[in-house]
This record gives sequence, C-alpha cells and structure tokens, in this order.
Amino acid sequence: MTGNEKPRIGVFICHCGTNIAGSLDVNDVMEYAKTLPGVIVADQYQYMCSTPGQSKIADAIDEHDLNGIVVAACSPRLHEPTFRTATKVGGLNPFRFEMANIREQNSWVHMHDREGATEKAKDAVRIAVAKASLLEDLIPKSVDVEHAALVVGGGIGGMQAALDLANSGIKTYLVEKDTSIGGRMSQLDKTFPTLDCSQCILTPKMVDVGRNENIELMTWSEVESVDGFIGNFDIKIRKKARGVMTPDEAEAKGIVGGGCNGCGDCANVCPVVKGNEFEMGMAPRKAIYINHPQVIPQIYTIDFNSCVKCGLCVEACGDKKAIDLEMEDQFVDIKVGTVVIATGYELFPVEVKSEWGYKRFDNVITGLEFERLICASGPTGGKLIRPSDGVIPQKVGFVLCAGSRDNTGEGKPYCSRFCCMYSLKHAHQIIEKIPGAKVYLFYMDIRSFGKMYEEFYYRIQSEGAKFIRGRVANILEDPLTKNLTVFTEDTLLQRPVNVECDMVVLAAAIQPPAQTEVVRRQFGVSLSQDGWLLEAHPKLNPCGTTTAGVFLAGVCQGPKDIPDTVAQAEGAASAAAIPIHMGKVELEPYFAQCIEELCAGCGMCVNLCPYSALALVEKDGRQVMQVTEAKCKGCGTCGGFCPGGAIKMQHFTSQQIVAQIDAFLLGGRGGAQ
Amino acid sequence: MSSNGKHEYAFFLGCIAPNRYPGCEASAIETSRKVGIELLPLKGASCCPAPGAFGSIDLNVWYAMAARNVILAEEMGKDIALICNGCYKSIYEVNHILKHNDELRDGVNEVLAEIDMEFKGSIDVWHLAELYYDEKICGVKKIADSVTRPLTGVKVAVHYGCHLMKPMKERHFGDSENPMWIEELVDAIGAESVQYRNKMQCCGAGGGVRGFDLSHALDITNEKMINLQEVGADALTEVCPFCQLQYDRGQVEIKEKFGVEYGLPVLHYNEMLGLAQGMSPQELALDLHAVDCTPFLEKIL
Amino acid sequence: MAKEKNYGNPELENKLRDRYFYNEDSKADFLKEVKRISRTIPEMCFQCGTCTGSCPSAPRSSYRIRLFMRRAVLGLEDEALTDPDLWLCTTCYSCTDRCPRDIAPTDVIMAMRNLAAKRDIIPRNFLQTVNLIYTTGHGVPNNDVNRAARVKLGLDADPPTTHSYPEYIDGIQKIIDHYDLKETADRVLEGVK
Amino acid sequence: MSDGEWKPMIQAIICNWCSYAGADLAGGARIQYPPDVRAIRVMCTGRVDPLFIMKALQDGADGVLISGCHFGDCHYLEGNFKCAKRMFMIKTILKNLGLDDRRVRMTFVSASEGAKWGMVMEDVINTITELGPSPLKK
Repeated sequence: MTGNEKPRIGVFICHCGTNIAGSLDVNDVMEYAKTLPGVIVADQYQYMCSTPGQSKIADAIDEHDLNGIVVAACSPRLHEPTFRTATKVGGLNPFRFEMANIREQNSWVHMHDREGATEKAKDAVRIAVAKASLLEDLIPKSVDVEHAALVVGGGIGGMQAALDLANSGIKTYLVEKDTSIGGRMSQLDKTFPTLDCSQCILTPKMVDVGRNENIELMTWSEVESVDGFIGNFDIKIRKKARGVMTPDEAEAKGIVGGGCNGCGDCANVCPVVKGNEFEMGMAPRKAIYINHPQVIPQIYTIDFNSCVKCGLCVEACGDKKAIDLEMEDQFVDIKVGTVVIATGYELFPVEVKSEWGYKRFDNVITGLEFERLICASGPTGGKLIRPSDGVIPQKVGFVLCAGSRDNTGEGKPYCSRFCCMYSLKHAHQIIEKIPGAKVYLFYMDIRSFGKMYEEFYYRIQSEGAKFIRGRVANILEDPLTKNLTVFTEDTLLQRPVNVECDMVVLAAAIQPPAQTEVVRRQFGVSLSQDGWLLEAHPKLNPCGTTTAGVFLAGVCQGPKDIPDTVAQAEGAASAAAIPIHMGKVELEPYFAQCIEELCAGCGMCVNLCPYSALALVEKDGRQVMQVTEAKCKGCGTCGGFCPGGAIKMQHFTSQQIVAQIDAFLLGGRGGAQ
Repeated sequence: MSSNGKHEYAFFLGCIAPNRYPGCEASAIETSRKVGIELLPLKGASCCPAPGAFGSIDLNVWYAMAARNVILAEEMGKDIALICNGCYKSIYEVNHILKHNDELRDGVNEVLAEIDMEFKGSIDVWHLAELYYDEKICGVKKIADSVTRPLTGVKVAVHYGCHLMKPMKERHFGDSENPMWIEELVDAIGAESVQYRNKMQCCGAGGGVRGFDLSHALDITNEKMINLQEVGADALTEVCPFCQLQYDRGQVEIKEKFGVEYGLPVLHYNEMLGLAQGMSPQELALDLHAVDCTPFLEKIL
Repeated sequence: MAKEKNYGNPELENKLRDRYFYNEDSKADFLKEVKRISRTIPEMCFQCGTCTGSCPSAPRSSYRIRLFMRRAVLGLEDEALTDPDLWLCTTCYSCTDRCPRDIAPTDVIMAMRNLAAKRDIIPRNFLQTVNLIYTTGHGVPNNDVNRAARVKLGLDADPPTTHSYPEYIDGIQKIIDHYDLKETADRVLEGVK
Repeated sequence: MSDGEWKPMIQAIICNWCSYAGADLAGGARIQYPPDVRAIRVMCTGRVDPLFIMKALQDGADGVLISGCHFGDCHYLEGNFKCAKRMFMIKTILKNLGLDDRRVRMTFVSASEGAKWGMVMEDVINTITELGPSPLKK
C-alpha cells in the first residue's frame, strides 16, 4: 500500500464444489484468515467465479472499504482475470487483487492428507494477504497493434488462416518453406468421407491465396528471427535463393516483360535429374523444377544442391532473363501484430519398425506413397501398380497403427487420428479401380469418429473389404515373386493369420516436422510431452499459446484431419484478428522502474536485459538507469540482479516477495505460532 | 588383456558342447587362439542352468545357479566367453539383472552365502561370436586373415538363435528382425551366406518344449528345414549347440516321425571356422553329427 | 464361481456347464504375483494379437499367448495355470520384441509357469533336468561315446566342469535344496508314476 | 501441527510460464505428493534475487527450491539461465556458511511436465527431510 494507507483486506475462499472443500477444511481456513493482520473480512462460497461469488467481492469492497482482495481458489492462470474484473467492478484498481492457489497446487494434489492440505491452504492465504497488503494501483500499458499478421506454413491450415485474416482486411504475410503452397493436402488424391478430389477442392483456395491483395505470399522462405511482442512483432524472413525471378522482381531489375512465366523451357533443357519429393521420389524432376502443374506461385526453382550451373536453362529462358544462377538468400524485415503457426507434420520413419520391412521390401509402401500411386496426376497417371514389377496388385493389405499407439520408445504413443479413415478410403479406391481385387485391413480399432465417418466405414465393409482385427506382427517377402506374407492373429477368430499380399500399405504414424524445434523457440511456444506444440489450454484455449499474440492452427498442435485443421485455422485466424481489429492491446504493467536515489549507475542491469529496454542516462550530474517501458516485458531479471536494490519490479517488488517469504516462514506452519 | 597381448576369457562350456558336440569346444579353443583370443578353463562350472527348465520352475533358482557360474569367473578375474545361446541367456542376462537389481542381488547373495560365495558384479559376459565380430577384440578382417582353406563354393545359411538376439532391449545387437553380422563372419571364411524365409524364427527346441512335446518342437524345426531347402543351402551354421542339436538330431527325429529327410549338415560357426583354418573333420569330431557332413565336406576339401 | 447344475446326469451337466465369466472368477493376487515375478505390466495389453502373430507355437497348436495375457489381466488363475498350452512357449521372445505396449509376454508366461510349479504342475522333463543337474551338475551329462571322442580330439575325457571337479556338486545341491527343488522333483515325479 | 513430529518447511519460488504451469498440470492430473512446499509465483526465475533465498534461510526455511523453464524455453529468452548462474554463487556462500548446499536447489520443469513436478516435489521433500531441520532455525 502506498504511503501510510492501512491494509484493509478481504479474503474469499472458494469451495469449487467439492474440488477444494472435499480435500481441505474451508471453514477452518476462513476462520484462520480472519485472525490475520490487515484482514477486515473473510468469507467463503461454493463457486467464487460465479456471478453471486463475484458480487460478494464487489459488495465487500463497498461495505468494508477494502483496499486489497485475496481469493483462495484455483490457479491464477485460470481465474486471475475474472477476479481482477470483479475487484475493478467493486471500485478498486484490479491490481489490488492477489490469488492463493488452493486447488491445482493443493486440494488436487493432497487429496489424502486433509490436515496437511488445510495447513498449506492457511499458509497460502497468509502469504497472499501479506502480498495484498503491499499491492499498489497499476495502470496497464496499452500499445498499438500493427495492422498485419504473419502465418507460418502454407498447408491447408495456413492457407485458411491467411485467407480469413486477409478477408477481414488484415495485411497477411504467408511464409512457406517449400516452393509452393498446398502442403500435404495437395499430395492427396481423394479425401474421406466425401471422396471428392483433394486437388479439386484445394486449388481454388491456392489460387485465392495467390490472388488475394491482402496476402503477401513468400514461398521458398523461412522465418529467420523474431523480436518484439504482441502488437509489434519484428520478424526477419529469409527468402532462400530461388535462382529464378518473378516478373515483379525482374521488373525491379529493369528487365521489362521478363521474369518467370512458368513455361518450363528451362526444365526441358536441364540435364540434372533428381527424385521429386512431392511424388515421394517415385517420379523425376530436374535441378530447375516445379513439383507439379498446380503449384502456386507458377515460378520455377533451382535446386542449387544438384545444379551444375551449365547455363542451358539461362539460354532457354532467353529474353525473359528470369534465371540468375548467382542469386543469394535475401532477408526481408516485416512487422506484424499477431502470428499464426501452421507448420503441419511429417511421416514417422516407419522403417524403424523393421518387422514390416519398409525400405527392405519393394512392395511395402506408406499411405502417402499410395496417394501418389492412385492419383491421376501422379507418377503412374493414377494406375495403381506395385513398385517391384509394375503389375497391378490383386491382393492389398493395409497395416493400421503403423508406428502409432506404440509406447516402446520406437514408435509414437499417440493415435495419429486420420490413418483409419484414409485406409478405409484406400480400400474403397482399390475395390473401385481394380475389379475383383481383395483388400485386407489389419486393425486394432477403427476410429471413425468424425461426421459421416462411421457411415463411411459401413460403406467400405459393404463393398467387401476384409477387416482382420489384429495388429500385424511381421511381413515376409518372397525373394522371387516379391509377394508379401502378412502375419498376425485374427483376435476375433483367435487364429494366427498368414495372408499373402501383392502389396502392403503402411498407415504410418505422423510426427512433428524437423523444424518444429526452431520455430517454437523463435516464438517462445512450449512443447507438449508428445512433441507437438503446446496450446494455452487443452479445452478452452486450443488455438492460443503461452506467448500472447501467437496462435496455432492444424496438425502442429496435434494430429488432425482436414476438417478439424480448417476449423482450428479459422479459430486461430479470428483469435489473431481480434487484437488487430481492436487496434490496441493492454499489457500487464509489470515493468521495471529505477529508484534513482538508490541507483549507483553501475550499468550491470543494462547488459542483463534481453530486450535492451534499459539504458544509462545522465541525470543531475550522475549516471542512472532508465527503463523504456515499451520495450520492457517485465521478466525482472534486472531486478533480480541489481546489487543496490534500485530496481522496482511492479507487482513483484522485492518488498512484496520478502513479505511473502516472511509470512510463510515466520508465520508458523499452518498458522501454528 | 594379458601381458602376452592376447585377450583372455574364462571359457564357459555349458552342457551340450562338451558332452555332445566336443568339436565345438575343441574348435572354439583352437580357432580363437589363431585370432588372439585365449579361452581358459572355468573350473567347476555347471549347467548354466537351462533357462527353459529352471526358469520355468523357479526363476530364483535360475538366478542363483547362474550367479554361481559367474562368480567362478569373478574369482578368476576374467570376463566370460561362451558359445551357446542358452548359456548366453542364463549367464549374460542373470549377470546383467543382478548387476542392476539390488533386491534380486541381495536375495541371491543370501543363498550363496550358504556356500561362501558372493556375487560382486565385477565381470562381463560375451558370446564368442560377438567377440569375433568386435573390431576392438578381433573383427571380420582378422577372421578372414586367419583362413587357410576358404570354404568357397558352398551356400551357408545362418541361424542366429533367439536367446542371442532377443529380447532386443536386454541385448546390444540392435535389430533382431534382419541382422546380417553373422553372415559377414560367414562370408569372411569364403563361404556364400544365403538368405531364407523367416530367418529369425525359433529352432523349436527352447523353453523346454523339446522335452515337453517333441513333435511340436520338430514341427517348428521342419518349417525351418523347408525354408532352408527352398534356397538350396549346402549347410546351416549357428552359434548355439542346443539349436545345433535340434537341427542335427532333429532331422533324424523328423525322418522317424514325419517321414521327411533333408540331410542338411549343421555346423557350429566355430566348426566352420575350424575347417576354414585347416582343421580336419576328425579334429572336429564331425562324425558325431547325426547328419552326415560328407557331401558338404566334399565341396570344400 | 460357476453355478452348479445338479441334473443327476454328468454328461448333460458338462454339456450345459455354466460358461459365464463372473467377477468372482478374478483373483486379483494372481495379477500381482505375475507382475512381481515377470517384472512387466500385463495391464498395458490391448489385445492386438501381435504376440500370437509372432509366435512359432501358435500356428501348430491351440496356444494363444494373447489369451494368457488376458487371463493375467483378469486374474483367471486356474484357467491359466491348468492349461497345458502354458508349456508350449519356446521362449523365443519374438512377441516381446514386437509388443507395441512394451510388455514382455514371454516373461509373463515364465511367471505363470513359476506359479504353476508352486502347485506341482510341472512337466516331467523339466524335473528330470533338475535331477540330472542335482547329481552331475549338467542338464546333459557326459557319456562314454563322447568321452572317447573327446580324447581323440586331445581334450580331457571329461570337461573341466563339475564333471572333473565333483567337489563343486555339493554347493550346487545346497542351492537347489535351499529352494526345495529336489524334494519337489521327487515328489512330483513320484506322484505321476 | 497436531502431532509433534518435525515436518520440513520448504520455500519454492517458481516461474509463471513453465514450472507454475507444470505444477498446475500436476493438479489437473491429480498427481499426489506431500504438502510441505509453499510456492511463490514470479514471472521468471531471472527475478529471483539471491537475497530472497538468503532471507528464506535466515527465516528458518529448511530448504529453498527455485524452478523455471528448461534452457532455451525461457519465456524471456534466458532469465532461467541467468538465475542458474547465480545458483552457483549461492551454493558457494551456503558452503561457506557451513550449510549443506543441497538445501537450495534449482530445477527445470516445463509446462507439460506435470508428472515431473510431482517427482521434483517428492525428491526435494525427501532430501530436506533427510538433512533435518535447518541449523539456522531460531
């Protein structure tokens, strides 16, 4: 409390139904609170977060002229905002509120020690009261929000988020590490359960993205560095050397009417042949290439790792002068208010599970390879043939959970969530394309949870696919015919199974892409145990992250099928749009302040600050530190180090923290003197 | 390693090598000496004991009995080398478990105290074949260099044996689905190693099944024989006298019970290596093998 | 505990015997014991069948290791321990290497065999091995043909094991007796005769 | 306390973004651990002034736990790293004061490591219980 203001604290203890009251003695805690210095009133209620609960706070402030509020309930990470508002409604500055966590860190973790939990709760309240007695009025810092957003990743999730942001009038940068947008979905042939052609529904979106005036598309680019915070992220983008200029870039260089028009003359003359990663290496591409006809943008790219710089392409390109073999990476600085991460997934290297022989047996392929083999625009023009001899397979086996639901440490413990459904779709496609073909799905459970998914499952069953309830133990290859024998148990028949197949498709698990670690560190996003990006709250804030202004869309947050990805992308986009449309965001006013009388001007803090928010300035003939509040994020690292105690961390002052420590240790355990 | 620059190990014999296929024992000692590995007698060793029989009745006895054998080597201050997968399971695994599980170790030591012995966990246990493959000890090249009579022109299939490779997590050989390192050792002695269906399948003898239900065990062996015949192997090699017994005597029993004859010679890798290093069939007591090795020998001698 | 049917006609009673699974059929201690001895966690099993699919014994018998895992989880002690299939595991550990739940089914079988042994359910050949080791130190002892062969090879007639150093037999017998294994062996082999 | 037996008093200071979130997660998962630790929340372990730790010990704390994000995960880039560096200094001072330096400890628990938080609690409490009451207790 500032000045000689006497603390007048109100303490409110929440039962949270039986969540708290079931494991500790709320009444005892309340009676104890009444005895604490500075406490004018103590009360309890079933659900403090409910409207009546909140009005208790407002009323008490009014009735007892309180200047500090303590609520002992759940975690401040959940309800601090709620009770700050209640405090404000009561006419107090919201930062006069302090929360004691007696649920997540007490009643829920000491369910079998009522006495210990009650003691701990009393201490927690005493500690909170000690801090509340020293709280001060604070005014949140309000900053302008840059009217632009960044979307990282140009798959269906990233594209959807970018379109939504752009269509709501926000300048949107879409950064894609690959040469074209479209992501995994553009590799798919058909989509379940509707069976519409993936490209057919995707390309319109891709075109929209390419055309949208509010979207600045940056393919073959990656985020290099991130600075700043919500409202004002300063981001450096690396535009990888493409070797080929767009018409605009060409124009900028004074080459009129030049630049790449996607004619492909260059690729025709290029002597270097490589595997096309878009076709899972099953089709060739040149060193100067586009992955497939529908790429957006229609600009060729040089793979400088394999280019021999023979210059034939330059000749072929002629007057367009689009090709620059000496091109180097360029860096672009952009400023955005919010960010959506949509970095998607990659396939788990299923050869690790060597019993299935992927990469050892020619005719064992992954689901993604199957998509290309069955796709009309794929390497075989949609004619499904088996790799070993180009023969059309008559007996195809599908291994579900290939690496998913596996906690041996080799595989992935989670369910990859869309493999069941695409395997059903694959089964349908074979039955449709190859009359008389036999299809076996080796499964543990068929997880057809989505809209019209179970119905799709019925359909595939009725089409004659054979479902064998058993996880595949191993696969053997006949060295001569290259046919495969699949071994498992039909757990329903309770008989071991020995099925010969011409081809086996592994529904391989998915995993976070390699660059996840880099991206998450750039944006300060945590990982969940399974390696996917961690959302702010698993149920109530699935798009948000612990970094304000950074949101998640699609599989990067956890396995999802296309509908769920698009849905989350739209959620993330609207969440990312809100601060931008508000124009301003309020930042918690936890900045450092310099107590100039105490500052010796040693400058140690200046180098400690990760945001260079501190500087030494001349003041009445001596050096003192000065804080640029706009830059300060309130970590308190300076305050933790200042030898003279000259730095005051608002809302976490040394005085307040020491008071909390004293309250705990000198107050006697559980209040016992 | 001893002063004379040789790698010295306490040689744990087990039962079947010394008492049924002495050629395995003799060749192990001879061939190892030629590649700088000295195998010293482990005096007073017993059965490992049979992991199937003892493990099934009471794992604690199995721990204690195996520990006794390990301790004999601890007293010599030498690591153990052995040539049988069954022994490998007992001796290697028990040594490993007791090193890492205080509760079990104390339990075992309590019993061993009655005979004034204590498991200290001071040595390691190796299969001779892995020592051959280990560059630091011997390595494929050294094996190849020791060859004076390459076994050219013969197709040799490899049976790894279960207890050598599995469970993967309690071994250090990595992949147990399609290992190739013993094939490298086979190629090193001039023979042509061949791949066959279901290479890693059990010989059928383990877990006491050979004794409990012979025809069941033989039916598994027979499946292996069919797969081996399919690729026209001239001989089968393994690193386990018990598997050898199952394949070698097994073929006779298969003929009796199922009326099928294969006549596929089955030789322990050390017997193969012995031949390649110039040892005579007599020095390897190949005449004790149930299946006549002559057709195979004619191809290489 | 299955409901009795007293129709005074054994054949009929057997034909119509109660096949229900009753919760009383579960012996919780059985699972505990299996876990203690096997040092693996059967509850993790989701019955995928990878084990049976890997099993060399399954295709030639009624042995289904997956069922034994189920019996462990449900505590079906009698059903598990009295089933002769229990002894058809060759302990090849293929199931253990492939189990996606990181369970060691083979060790579960070994644990069940240990528990069966406590009830004197042990195949004769296992006990004969015990007797041989008790008397000679070897499960497969030396014989004269082999001795002759050994000598020809320049080896001692008997290997430097308990065969050449019988003084070690005493220690072995002490260990085996500590667990009353010899006694068990004699009792059971006697009983079977 | 009702019964006379001594229970340790352990002061924890934990960061808002990782360890506090991890502790909350442990709650959500109902991971049970003994209740002898009292936590104070700061935004970042970088905020932890050595003085706070000294004060706690002077007040008679039997142990002090500082817990933050894993290196590289710090919400403020490297506050946890700066704090970790200070810990060496603090531990040296403790030794010079003749205190067992295990009484002060820094751990790293992320927002997704609820189970780990439970283990840290068990471990810290066991360690301090073994060390017994702080000699500085008045």
